[in-house]
This record gives sequence, C-alpha cells and structure tokens, in this order.
Amino acid sequence: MDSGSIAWMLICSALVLFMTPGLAFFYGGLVRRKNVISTLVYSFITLGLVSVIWVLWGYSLAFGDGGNGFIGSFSNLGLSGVDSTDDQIFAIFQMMFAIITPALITGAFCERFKFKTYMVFLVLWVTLVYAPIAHWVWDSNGWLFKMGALDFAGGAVVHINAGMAAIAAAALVGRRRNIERGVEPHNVPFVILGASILWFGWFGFNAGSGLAADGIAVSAFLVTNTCAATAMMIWVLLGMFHGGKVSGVGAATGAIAGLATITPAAGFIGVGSALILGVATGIITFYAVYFKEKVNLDDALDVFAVHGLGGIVGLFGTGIFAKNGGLINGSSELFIDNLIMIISTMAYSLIMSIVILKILDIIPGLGLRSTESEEDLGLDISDHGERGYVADGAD
Amino acid sequence: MDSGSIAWMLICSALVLFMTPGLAFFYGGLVRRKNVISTLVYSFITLGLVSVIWVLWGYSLAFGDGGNGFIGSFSNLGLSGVDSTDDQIFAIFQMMFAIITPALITGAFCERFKFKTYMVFLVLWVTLVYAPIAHWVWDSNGWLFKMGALDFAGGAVVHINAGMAAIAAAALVGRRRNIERGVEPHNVPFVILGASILWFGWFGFNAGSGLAADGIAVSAFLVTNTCAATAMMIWVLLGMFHGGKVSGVGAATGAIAGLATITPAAGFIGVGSALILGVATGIITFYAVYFKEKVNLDDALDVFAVHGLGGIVGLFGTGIFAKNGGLINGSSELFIDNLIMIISTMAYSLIMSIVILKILDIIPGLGLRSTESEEDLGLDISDHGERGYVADGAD
Amino acid sequence: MDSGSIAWMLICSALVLFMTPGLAFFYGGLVRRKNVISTLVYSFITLGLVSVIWVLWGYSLAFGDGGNGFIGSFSNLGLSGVDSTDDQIFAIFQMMFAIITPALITGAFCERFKFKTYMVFLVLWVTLVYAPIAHWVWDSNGWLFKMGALDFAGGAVVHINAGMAAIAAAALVGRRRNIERGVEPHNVPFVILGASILWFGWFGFNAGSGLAADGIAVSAFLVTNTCAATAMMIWVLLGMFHGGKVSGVGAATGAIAGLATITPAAGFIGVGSALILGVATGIITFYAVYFKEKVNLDDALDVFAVHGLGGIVGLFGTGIFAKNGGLINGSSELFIDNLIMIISTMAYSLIMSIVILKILDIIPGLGLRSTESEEDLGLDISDHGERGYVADGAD
Amino acid sequence: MIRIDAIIRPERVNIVLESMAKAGCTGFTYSNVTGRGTQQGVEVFTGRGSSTTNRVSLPKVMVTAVVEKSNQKKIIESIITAAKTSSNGEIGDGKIFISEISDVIRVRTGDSGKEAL
Amino acid sequence: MIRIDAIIRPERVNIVLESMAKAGCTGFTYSNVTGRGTQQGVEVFTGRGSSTTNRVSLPKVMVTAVVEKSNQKKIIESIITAAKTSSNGEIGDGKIFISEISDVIRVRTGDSGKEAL
Amino acid sequence: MIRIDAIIRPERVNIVLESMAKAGCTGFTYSNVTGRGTQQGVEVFTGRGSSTTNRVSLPKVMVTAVVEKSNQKKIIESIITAAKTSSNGEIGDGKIFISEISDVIRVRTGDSGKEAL
Ligand SMILES: Nc1ncnc2c1ncn2[C@@H]1O[C@H](COP(=O)(O)OP(=O)(O)O)[C@@H](O)[C@H]1O
Ligand SMILES: Nc1ncnc2c1ncn2[C@@H]1O[C@H](COP(=O)(O)OP(=O)(O)O)[C@@H](O)[C@H]1O
Ligand SMILES: Nc1ncnc2c1ncn2[C@@H]1O[C@H](COP(=O)(O)OP(=O)(O)O)[C@@H](O)[C@H]1O
Repeated sequence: MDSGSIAWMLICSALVLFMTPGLAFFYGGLVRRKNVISTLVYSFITLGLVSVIWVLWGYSLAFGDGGNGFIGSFSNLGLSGVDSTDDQIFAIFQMMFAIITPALITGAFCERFKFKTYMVFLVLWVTLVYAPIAHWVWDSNGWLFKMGALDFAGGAVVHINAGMAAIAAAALVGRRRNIERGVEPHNVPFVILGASILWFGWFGFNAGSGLAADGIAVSAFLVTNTCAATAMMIWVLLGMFHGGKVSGVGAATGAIAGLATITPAAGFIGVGSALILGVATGIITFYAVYFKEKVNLDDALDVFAVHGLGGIVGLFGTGIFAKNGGLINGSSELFIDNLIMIISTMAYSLIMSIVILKILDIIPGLGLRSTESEEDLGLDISDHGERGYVADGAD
Repeated sequence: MDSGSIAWMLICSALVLFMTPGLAFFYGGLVRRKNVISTLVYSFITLGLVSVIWVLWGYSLAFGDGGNGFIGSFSNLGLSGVDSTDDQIFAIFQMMFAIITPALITGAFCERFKFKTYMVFLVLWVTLVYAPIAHWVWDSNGWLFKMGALDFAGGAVVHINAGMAAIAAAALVGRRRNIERGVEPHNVPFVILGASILWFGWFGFNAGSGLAADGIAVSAFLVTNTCAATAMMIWVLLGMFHGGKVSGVGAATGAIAGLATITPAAGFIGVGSALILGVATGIITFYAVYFKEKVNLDDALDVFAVHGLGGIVGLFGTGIFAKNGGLINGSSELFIDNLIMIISTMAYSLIMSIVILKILDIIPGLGLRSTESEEDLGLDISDHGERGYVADGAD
Repeated sequence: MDSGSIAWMLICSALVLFMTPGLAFFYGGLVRRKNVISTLVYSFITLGLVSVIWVLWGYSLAFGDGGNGFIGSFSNLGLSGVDSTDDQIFAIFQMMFAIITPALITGAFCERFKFKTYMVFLVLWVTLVYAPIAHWVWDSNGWLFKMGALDFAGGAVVHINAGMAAIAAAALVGRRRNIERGVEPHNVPFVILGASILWFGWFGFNAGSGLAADGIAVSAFLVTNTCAATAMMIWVLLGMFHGGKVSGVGAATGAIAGLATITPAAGFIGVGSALILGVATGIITFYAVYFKEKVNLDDALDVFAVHGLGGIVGLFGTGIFAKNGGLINGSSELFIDNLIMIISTMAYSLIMSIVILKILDIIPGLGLRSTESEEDLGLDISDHGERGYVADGAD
Repeated sequence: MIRIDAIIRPERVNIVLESMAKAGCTGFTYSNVTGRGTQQGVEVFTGRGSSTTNRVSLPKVMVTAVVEKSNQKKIIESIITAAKTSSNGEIGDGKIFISEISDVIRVRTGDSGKEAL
Repeated sequence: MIRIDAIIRPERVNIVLESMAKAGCTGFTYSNVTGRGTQQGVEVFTGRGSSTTNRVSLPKVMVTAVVEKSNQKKIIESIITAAKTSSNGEIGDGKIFISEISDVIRVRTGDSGKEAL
Repeated sequence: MIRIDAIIRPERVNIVLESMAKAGCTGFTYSNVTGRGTQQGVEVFTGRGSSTTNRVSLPKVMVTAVVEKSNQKKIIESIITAAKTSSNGEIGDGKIFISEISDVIRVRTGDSGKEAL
C-alpha cells in the first residue's frame, strides 16, 4: 500500500473508532437523565472490550488464514502472523467495525439491561455472531463472498446484524416500566452532537471500505453524504407533515438512517441512485418508527427501524443500482445474491442472539433485566454508582 | 490526483463538514437555554438541505461547464458529467463550503427567526447569493477570478458573504425582545466545544484549499494556527484590560475571528504576516463587538463583527502581505483587485439578501419573525416541539 | 516528504491539536460545576498562548539550528529559516505537543490556581522546562538522544514532564478547601466525551511520531489502541472487584492511562507487548489512584498517577520490549539509557517547576492560590466572570 | 386554603400528578429537590476507580398544590396511593407537609381566594 | 411577616424582580419549577419523527419573598403588573400564594424579625 | 410543628447539613435557588469580550426541614453556626424563615404528626 492509502486507511480507522463515542452521545441524549451514563458506557466500553477480544481471537475467527466458508481459523490468535503493513491495516480497520456493531444493539435494551450481563454478552456476541458473519461476507473464503453477494461497508455485517440482535434483546428483556406517556430525550444537544460525530466518522466507514485512497473512495464519500442528507430532509418533511414542527431529533435520526442505508451500496452506485435510496429509506424508516407503537416491542431507540431496515434497503438498493451487476444493468444475479445475504444474516443473527441471551438469562448471578427498583432509580446509580450531572447545591 | 492528495482532500472535506456541527455548538452555547435546539438545528439542517441543493443544482450554477463571468450553467445538474475523481473531489470539497456559509448567518437572527421561513431562505440564498459569488471568485470563468483577485479559502465567498447577509437579516427581523439586561450564554462548555471543533476543522478548510497535499497545504496550516492563536490572545488581553477577567467566551470568539481572517490569506502569506494579521484582527474585531451596543442592530452573535470584518481584514491582508503580488512586494494590483472583490461581494450579498428576506416577509404563511409569545416561550418548543434539556422530575 | 506523508502529518497535527480541547472536557467534567469554565480554559488557552510562544521562540529553543546537548538556539526565532516543507511539518507537529503538555499539568491544581498567574506560568514553563527537555530527547544534538534513549512520542517529554510539574504544583498550591467528603465529577458525559476525543487524537500523537505514513505508523496505531483498551478493561475489572460497579469515569481514566503508557513505546514494540504493558499500567495506575488518599497531596485529577506513572511504565516497557535493543533482545543498553532519561527528566521537571512556581508565588500581584472566597464562590465567576451553565429562570 | 408539599420519588411523579388531577386538584407545581430522611442515601464513586463518597442525600421531587380545605383529604390520599412503591411502602417513598395559606391570587384576572384556584 | 410565593412565566422573571425591587422588596429568592394550572401544557415530540407526548406541565419560575405585612399589598401589585403578558392577562400568567411566617433570622448577625428583612 | 427554610451559600451545604443532623434533625430537603438580599450580586460578562451584565442575583441553596417545636432552637443554631463564612458573618451568608406546619404525613406508613418526622 502506498503512503497515500496508508494515510487514508489510518485516518479512516480513527474516524470509525470515533463513531462509537458518537453513538454513545446519540443514544445517551435520547434516554432519560437517570440512565445517561449507563447508555454512554454501553457504547464506550466496547472500545475496550471488543478491541481486546479482536486482538486476542476475534480477528482470527473472522479473517484468520485457512478458514472455510463459515468461519476463519485459530491461525492468527493474538494477531500472530499479522505482520505485514497491509494485513495490520486490514486488522485495524476491521476492528473498528467489530467495536461499533454491538454498540449499536444497546439502543434496543438501554435503560433496563444489566451492565454485567452486557459485558458477558459482548464477549459471546462478538465471538459467535459478529465474527462468523464478517467472515461470510468479507473473507475471501466466506460463502456469501464467494457466491458474489456485495456488502461494501457493512449493511449486512453491521446494520442488519445489529438490528436483528436488537429485536432479540428488546423482546427478551421486555418493555421498560412506566413509559406509557412516552420518553422525552433528556439532552437533545447530545443527540445532535452524536449524530454529527457519526456523520463525520461515517466517511471513514464508507469511503475507507475500498481500502485505498482512490476514485472509489471519492465516489463513496459523495454518495454517502448525499444519501444521508436526503434521508434527513425526508424525515424533516414528513415530520412537518405529521407534527407541524421540525424535530431536531427527527432530523438527526433521518440522517443516521440515510447513512446506514448507503453503507452497503457506497462503493457501487452513483449519486442519482443515492438520492433515490435516500428518499426511499427516509420514507420507510420514518414510518417504521412512526408506527412502532403498534408493535409491542420496546426497541427503545429504534435500532431495528433505523439500522436494520436501513441495511435491508441499502442491500436491495445495491442489488438494483450497482453500476456493475445491478438490476438496472439487466442482471438479477447480484440482486438474488444480496437477497440471500439479507435473509441468511437476519436469520443467523436473530437466532444466535436469542440463544445467547436466553443462556445469559438463566445463568445464576447474571440475568438480563435490572430489578424494578434499580430501573426506577436509574441505571447510572444502580450499575455505575455515578450520577450523570451533579447540579444540586451540595456539589 | 495522487493517492496522498486524494486522502488529504477527502479528510479535509470531512473536516469542513464537521465544522458545521461545531458552529452549531458554538452558537448553541451562546444563546439562551430555551433556544438551544433552534440554534443548533439552524446549522445542523444545512447539512441536509444544502447538500441536496448542491448536488441537484448548486454545483452546476457555481461551477458548471461553460458558464460566463457571472454564473455557471445548467450543464451539471444532479452532478451529471461530474465523473472524474478530480471533479468529484472538487464538488465535494466545495459542497462543504456551501453548507457552512449560510449556517454562519444564523448567528445574526437566532432566537427569533421563523424556522420554516429559514428553510425557504436557505434554498433561495444558496441559489441566488452563494452560488454566484462562489462562481465569481473561484470559477476559472468568474470575473473576479479572471481579474486576478485572490481569495484562498473564502474570505469573500464565505465570511464577507455571511457577514453581509447577517446584517441584512438582523436589520429586517428586528431586535430580540427583553434583552436590555444582556443575554448570558447558557452553556459556555458548548461554546468552547464548538470553537474547538471549528479550529480543528478549519485546518481542512484552509489547508485543503490548495487542493493538494503539498507545501502550500503545510504553510497554510501553519499560518492558520498562528493567526487564530494570536487573535485569541489579543482578545484575552483586551478583555483583561477592560474587564479584569479572562472570558472563556471571549477567548473562543477571538480564535474564530483569527480563523476567519486568515482564511483568504492562508495560501499566500508567511508566518510573520500571520502574526501581524492576528494582532490586527484581534483589535479590530474585539472593539467592533465592544462597541456594538452603540449600533441599534441586534446581530445576536456578532456574525458581521467576527466573520464579516475578519474576511475584510484578511482580504486586505492578502493584498498587503501576499508573497507574490502583495503591497510588500511593491505591486498594488492585487490590493486593488481584492478591494474590488470586497466591495462587490459586500454589495451583492447585502442587496440580494435584503431582497430575498423582504419577499419572504410578505409571502403569506411565511414571514420572518416568530410571534411574541413564541419568542417568549422559546423557539425550541415553538418551532421544534422539543426541549433542549429535560431535568425536571417527571422525566 | 511525499504527498501521502504530508497528508498524514497534517492530519496527525490536527488530531493532536484537537486533543487539548478533549483534555479540557475530560478535566472539565471531573471538577465541580462552579469551576467548569476555569478548568476548560486552563487547557483551551494553551492553544493560543503556547502556539504563539512556539512560533516566536519555543521552536527555536527546542530544535533551533546549531544547538548544543542541552538547548537549541536563537537561530529560528519567529520560525525564520523554517521554510522547507519538512521543517514546517516538524515545527507544526511538535507545536501540538508543546500545547498539550502544560495543559496536562492543570489537572493537578485546578479548582484553586489563579488564572493570571497560570498564564505567566505557561510562558515560563514552556520556555524553561518543556523546550529544553524536548531538545534533550528529540533533537539530534540532545544529550539523551545522542546517548540512545528512546521516547517515541513523549513518555518523558510529555507525560513524565507533566506528571512531575503536577506534583510540584499540587504541593505548592496546597489542598482544596472542603473536600473531605470527596468531590463528585459534575458532568460524567463530558468526561467520556473528553476521553473519547483524546483517544481519537492520540492516534495522531503516536502514529504520527514516526513522521511518515508507513509501516511504523500502522504498527504504532495498532499497539496504541491495544494498550488503551487493555488498561481500560483492567481499570473496569479492578473497579468492579473493589466497588462492585462499573465506573464510567474509571473506564475513561484507565483508557487515558493506557494511552499515556504506550506513548513512548508505540513505534518500537509489538502487539503482544502492548497487551502486557496495558495490564501492567492498568494495575499500577489504578492502585496509585486508589491509595492516593494516603498521600497528603491534592493532585486533583491524578495527573501524576495517570500520566507520570504511565510515562514511566511506558519507558521501562520500551527498554524491555523494544524489538530492537530491548531487554527481550538480550541487550540492556536501551533499558539503562531509558532509566537515565526517566530520572533526569523527572528531576529537571520537578526542580524547575518548583523554582518557577516559588518565584511566581512571591511576585506581588501574582501568587498561586485564589482567595478562600474566590475558591468557595468558584473560579468561573471569580476568574472568568462567567457561569458554566445558566439554568435559572431569569435567563 | 391548604398548601400541600409532597416530597416523592422522581420516578413516581407522573403517576402522582395524574392521581392528584383525578382527585380534583386543579393545579400544582413541582421541582427537583434533594433530600434525606430515614432513607440514608447511596454510595457513589467519586469517579476514579473505586474511591467512594457516601452521598447521604437522594434526588426527590417536591410537588406543591394549594387546594380547598374540603378537598384536602381526598387529594392527600390520592398522593399516598400513587407515591407508594409497593403496597407496604418502602423507605424513601416520601413525606407530605400540610400548612395553611392565607390567600391565593390569579395574576391574569386578579381574582383571589377560592375563585383563584 | 408575610411570605409571598409567586409562580410566573420564566420569560417575565427579570421584569418582575425589578418591579418588586422598586416596590420596596429588599430580598427575594427564586427557582425553576414546573407547573400546571388552567394552562394545560403543550405537545412535545418524543423525539422521533412525529410521535408526540402530551406534556401537561410547563416550565415556570417561583419567586419567594418575605415582606413586612405593611408592604404586602404594594409588592403583590408590583408582581401582578409585571407578570401579566398582556393587559387582559393570558392563561399561564401565574398565581400568587400568600402565607404567614413566624420569624426571619439573618445568619450573618443573628438578627430576627423585621430587622432581618 | 415548625418548618425551617434556610437560604445559604452553595459551598456551605455539606457543612450545614452535617451540623443539622448532629443537632437532631431527622430529615431535610434542599434545592438550588437564586436569590438577592443585601448582597447585590456580581458582574458577569455577557460573554463577548468585556461587555458585562449586572447579575443582581446569586446562586444559593434552600434547605427545608420540618422539626418538632422543641427542637427548633437547637437546629436553627446549628444552621447559623455552620452557615457563617467567618466569625463575624459576611453579606450573603443567608437567611432563615420559620413558619408553622399543620401536619406531616409519612407516605410509606400513613403516620402523621410527630411520628412522621
Ligand atoms: N423532617 C423533614 N424535613 C424536611 N424534609 C424531610 C423530612 N423528613 C423527610 N424529608 C424528605 O422526605 C424524603 C423522604 O423521606 P424518607 O426517608 O423516605 O422518609 P420515611 O422513610 O420516613 O418515609 C426525604 O428524602 C426528604 O427529602
Ligand atoms: N392550585 C395550585 N397549586 C399549586 N400551583 C398552582 C396551582 N394553580 C396554579 N398553579 C401554578 O401556577 C401556574 C400558573 O397557572 P395558570 O394555569 O397560568 O393559572 P391561571 O390560568 O388560573 O392564571 C401553574 O403552571 C402552576 O405552576
Ligand atoms: N426578604 C427576603 N425574601 C426572600 N428571600 C430573601 C429575603 N432576603 C434575603 N433572601 C435570600 O437570602 C439570601 C441571602 O441574603 P443576604 O443578602 O446574604 O442577606 P443578609 O446580608 O441580610 O444576611 C439572598 O440571596 C436571598 O436568596
């Protein structure tokens, strides 16, 4: 790799790492004040825990030398053998994806999921769900990769995967107490700060996924921004249509939906297609959130509606609009491959997440759900022994 | 473009994009608590709306193939024909400038400008004011460009332009209610956060404006930091002289003034000149703000004093200190060219902004100013249906 | 330098600059509400003041042409003669280190140190302490450099240096009033925001210190992340062991300790060694903070325990684990050289910092410590005339 | 007229307010407070590692309502029912203070006394 | 002595305080509260898109002043004048509660009663 | 029963609360308020450069405790001692208001009167 691409891949890796704190603030602002630390730390701790897992065995399971179609190997435990600059860059960049994916899930179960159990969940989920799916899609031996399915930067590996685990977790941990009147985000500036950091970092996420500083990176950058912007404006317009006002949280959410959507397609489609995808996903995700109360599932921060659906729309979009091989080119192979990728990753992620969570629920001393009084008091005090903001006189 | 420059231009584009949320927090911290979302979203929404406009027609109007001296063309609507990597990079990088410029204006009219009208204003202003001026100055057919006027990174296109529109908007929307006792910034940490993000991003703004990772970028980086730092310290010292204390908001504002000032000059001058410019603009902008109460214009967050004057000082500075062609070189041509650029962009921006705002004011259903009760209640609730921070018991 | 490395070094410089506001928020969140601006501005103002000092004389003293083993020269005052692109990049990148180092110290004396005296301290300390030590270690004429001691990115120059000055300052300014019951951080989200920005920026700090976009940068990036993550998890686990809960502040602090530790070693060691260093420093710094109450020194935000000890562990680690010349290679020379570096920089920084502070303490009109009533009222109002957050009705 | 100041758990506020409104309370005012009673607070970290500080006070909400004497009993009962965490009550469930008010005035109209409630 | 608790709109605080000071009020204390009266709150978004939650309460400020009985009338009038949004008053303009205080003590000197005001 | 409302400096809260507890106060409630008395506030910057605004009010904390009449004196003294900044007291040290309470109810048990304190 030449120095320009090294520079690019390192800064992209840093940007993707920075997305996880961005997500922490996006989520942290949306919850109630008494759970702000808990929500922040769900994400923040993935920086530490998943980094260590990835170095020790995660990378090897996902991309280790000599894997089969379904899983990597134990050849590169502790990153042994990952010595060339190109390999190290790949291991670094991929690590950042392994960090943010489980962090995304936390939006579904925040405000009530036990922190200690969550740490165990992280270890198991990255090992048993994330690493295999990353292998299927992005390792040259992976069965989906070999089949020809295309997921540029993680529509299936990251967004569908997190979205399905989110459904599993929200269903198994149950609804929050006392939320009939709705939950008002306690800090909208944090929501906007988080969304902004996510948008900023997403350029690394998508434009870095070609692993070079070249024309594909430039084009991926452009369509990423276009789709995010379009989906944001659709959310704003639909929000005005239904509510008469311009929700800042809605604008931020729309942008994230657009970013999730363009992720799998970013390296393959043009700017016109990005506009279309932005409109489509704006409408779909907006109404998914709008009607979510009809479903008795407390996916608290709409992880499935925003990321899961975003990833699905984006993968279909890739199948339709890819400059090479999309339906618009008259070929349906890619579309079908991507359909298979969508279904298989949805199924695997959902089933494995349920299994993991069910097991954690029955292990003595763990269990998924905080007690009622912990939840009422807020997880910041209960699980972290800290208060987000100290504003009372006796500071 | 080689991979090093591609990497550089993409990261610079991401940095400039990130400046707009930075500005959102800089402004958002300065207003009263009840308008924090409104002020944040004025900026945040430009990420969405201006991105879409730019892709659809803004780029084409500004830099479309085959334009004349005053305007681009319709040749590149929807970025059609913008296919080469170099062209796409230019379109992306320029897009970020088109996003932040109107966001700068919002500091003048915040806390009272109707959000819906603002969205229409954004569309018209980017189309009718920003795109033409960008064309004049930076398109190879533009009349100011051809004449030889030099604006490295946007002293005229961005800062003077926003500063004059700010005057127009502040005058037409009128003073805020009940501010005789002054308005205390509601969140100084946000002001410092925003200023820091702006400073960080400004390296992309200025050092990216040479469109390459080369010696000019390095030199632009160095003078950018030097001028910002110098102006900040002048503000701090003058503030101590007048008030005996070190205002954090003052330090942040001084830095922004220095950054705005160095913008047009960054690629052309040396570090010694940057120190001089920093001192000059520190004094000028400080006293402009200090005496602003003498003027009956409620430019709430001093957009003209900081950005407008900063841009003017910087363009004069370019005329004086440019290593090639500055007065110090014994040539007055550039100085005069830049004088013409200053006057023409000031006049055009002011007049066009007034025309646009006057029209919006009389269109039924729009109008510039929120009602008295909306303003009293705060625009967060009135225009966005949200509260910035939820801290009362019943969360 | 080729375009790829120019791009890399500029973005690294911007990242390191951004660390100082990150530090501002990390520290700002840890103090009491009434001192938030004060704590933020201690760091923020170094962006301005140290930038100016560095350009005027700091760089020349540290790296000026024709220096001896102990100090640079006056040859490059005002950066005169620093004209080549490579030299300018070096001057810029090094400037960012000179900015953040004194900012680190402020964690020791915050909540009670007079701001005006601090500004004078900054000038003296950067001139008399930072510039010489930077010269010793990183200038090709420096005696430690010549001897062969290795400090990749500033374990001695930055972290030990700041840590020892912190001890000096904490001792001389004395304990804060009324803190027997402990001080609860007033804004944990800010602590996490700051730590995240620091982590993000630290990639520039460490992976930029090879001054090129090459394999060393990649490897430095990888070990930086690994050590930070490991130390963070050690802090979390030890915190759970002792307190039963997962402190968000503890996680953030652990990460910073890991980052400080890997700093001197980043270019020299492998990922396995980084894991070991992370465990070691996690344990050492955790217990240093844990038992700090035993020492009657109010190093308020644990600058010595985190940065000073981190730097020491990292430099020993370099002596042990360096791929070339470490103890594991059977050579003890580097280990001894680094031991000499540790001791000499500790001694010089401590003694000189004490001398400077003692002098400032007795100069009429200066003095180190705020009055009791200023401290009680909070330094935000006393020294800055501002309130961090305005939340009372009469906004 | 009677002034009722009820200090309750933050998480019960919505429930208590609804219950009061149903019991005929036409207005109320509430705010965040911090308090200590039998419930003696919780341990919190001071933030670094595990050095803890014993916070003896806890966040509470104080609800104030001025009501007609005739309504007093009903409204107090509505508060008690809604504020209790379990049927036996838990430490920390709250306290209610009752005092006399001489007059109430409605700013808008200048009405005073019962009319102003 | 008399204790006046006036619950007013946040945006009127500065005006009300000035008006009270002019009417001879030597001290006061105020804080943020949330309240509901005839004014029944506003709709706010829950944040996502357009699903709204009906917030029945609104931010208010409570101003408390302890005054001599002889001053009571003048000061109450000064509040009413300053707190009204329009000459007819609007729903939400506020409410004033008046009660008796047994004693006031100044911490600094230990003075009590009128002297302490 | 007696209600004590003490308005004190924020930085003295911990000390005052400890002192009250020692004097036999079994419970209290406090919150942030803003106030003005003889102490006339401080100048603050409006934020830009040096244009200042005269903030006539200052942050204070109000501590409320309901106590038995027999305890009143002891507890008030404990507050005064702890709240004073210096032995002579300083302007801004605070003020204490004393009023009568008709009844106290403990939510948890329904106890009222002395039992509920
Ligand atoms: N005597 C008192 N004076 C003022 N406030 C009190 C008093 N006693 C209790 N409180 C308030 O009531 C809250 C609830 O008290 P709590 O400990 O739950 O009482 P109990 O266990 O007796 O029901 C406390 O946190 C405090 O705010
Ligand atoms: N009975 C009451 N008890 C306590 N507070 C009240 C009561 N009635 C009104 N308030 C407070 O006064 C505020 C203003 O009431 P508002 O609805 O404007 O009254 P009105 O329309 O009768 O003038 C409310 O938001 C609430 O905080
Ligand atoms: N008459 C009053 N009514 C209500 N609050 C008062 C009154 N006088 C003083 N206060 C409160 O007490 C605080 C302390 O007053 P301060 O100026 O220190 O009084 P003094 O100097 O008389 O001791 C003020 O900030 C204010 O909050």
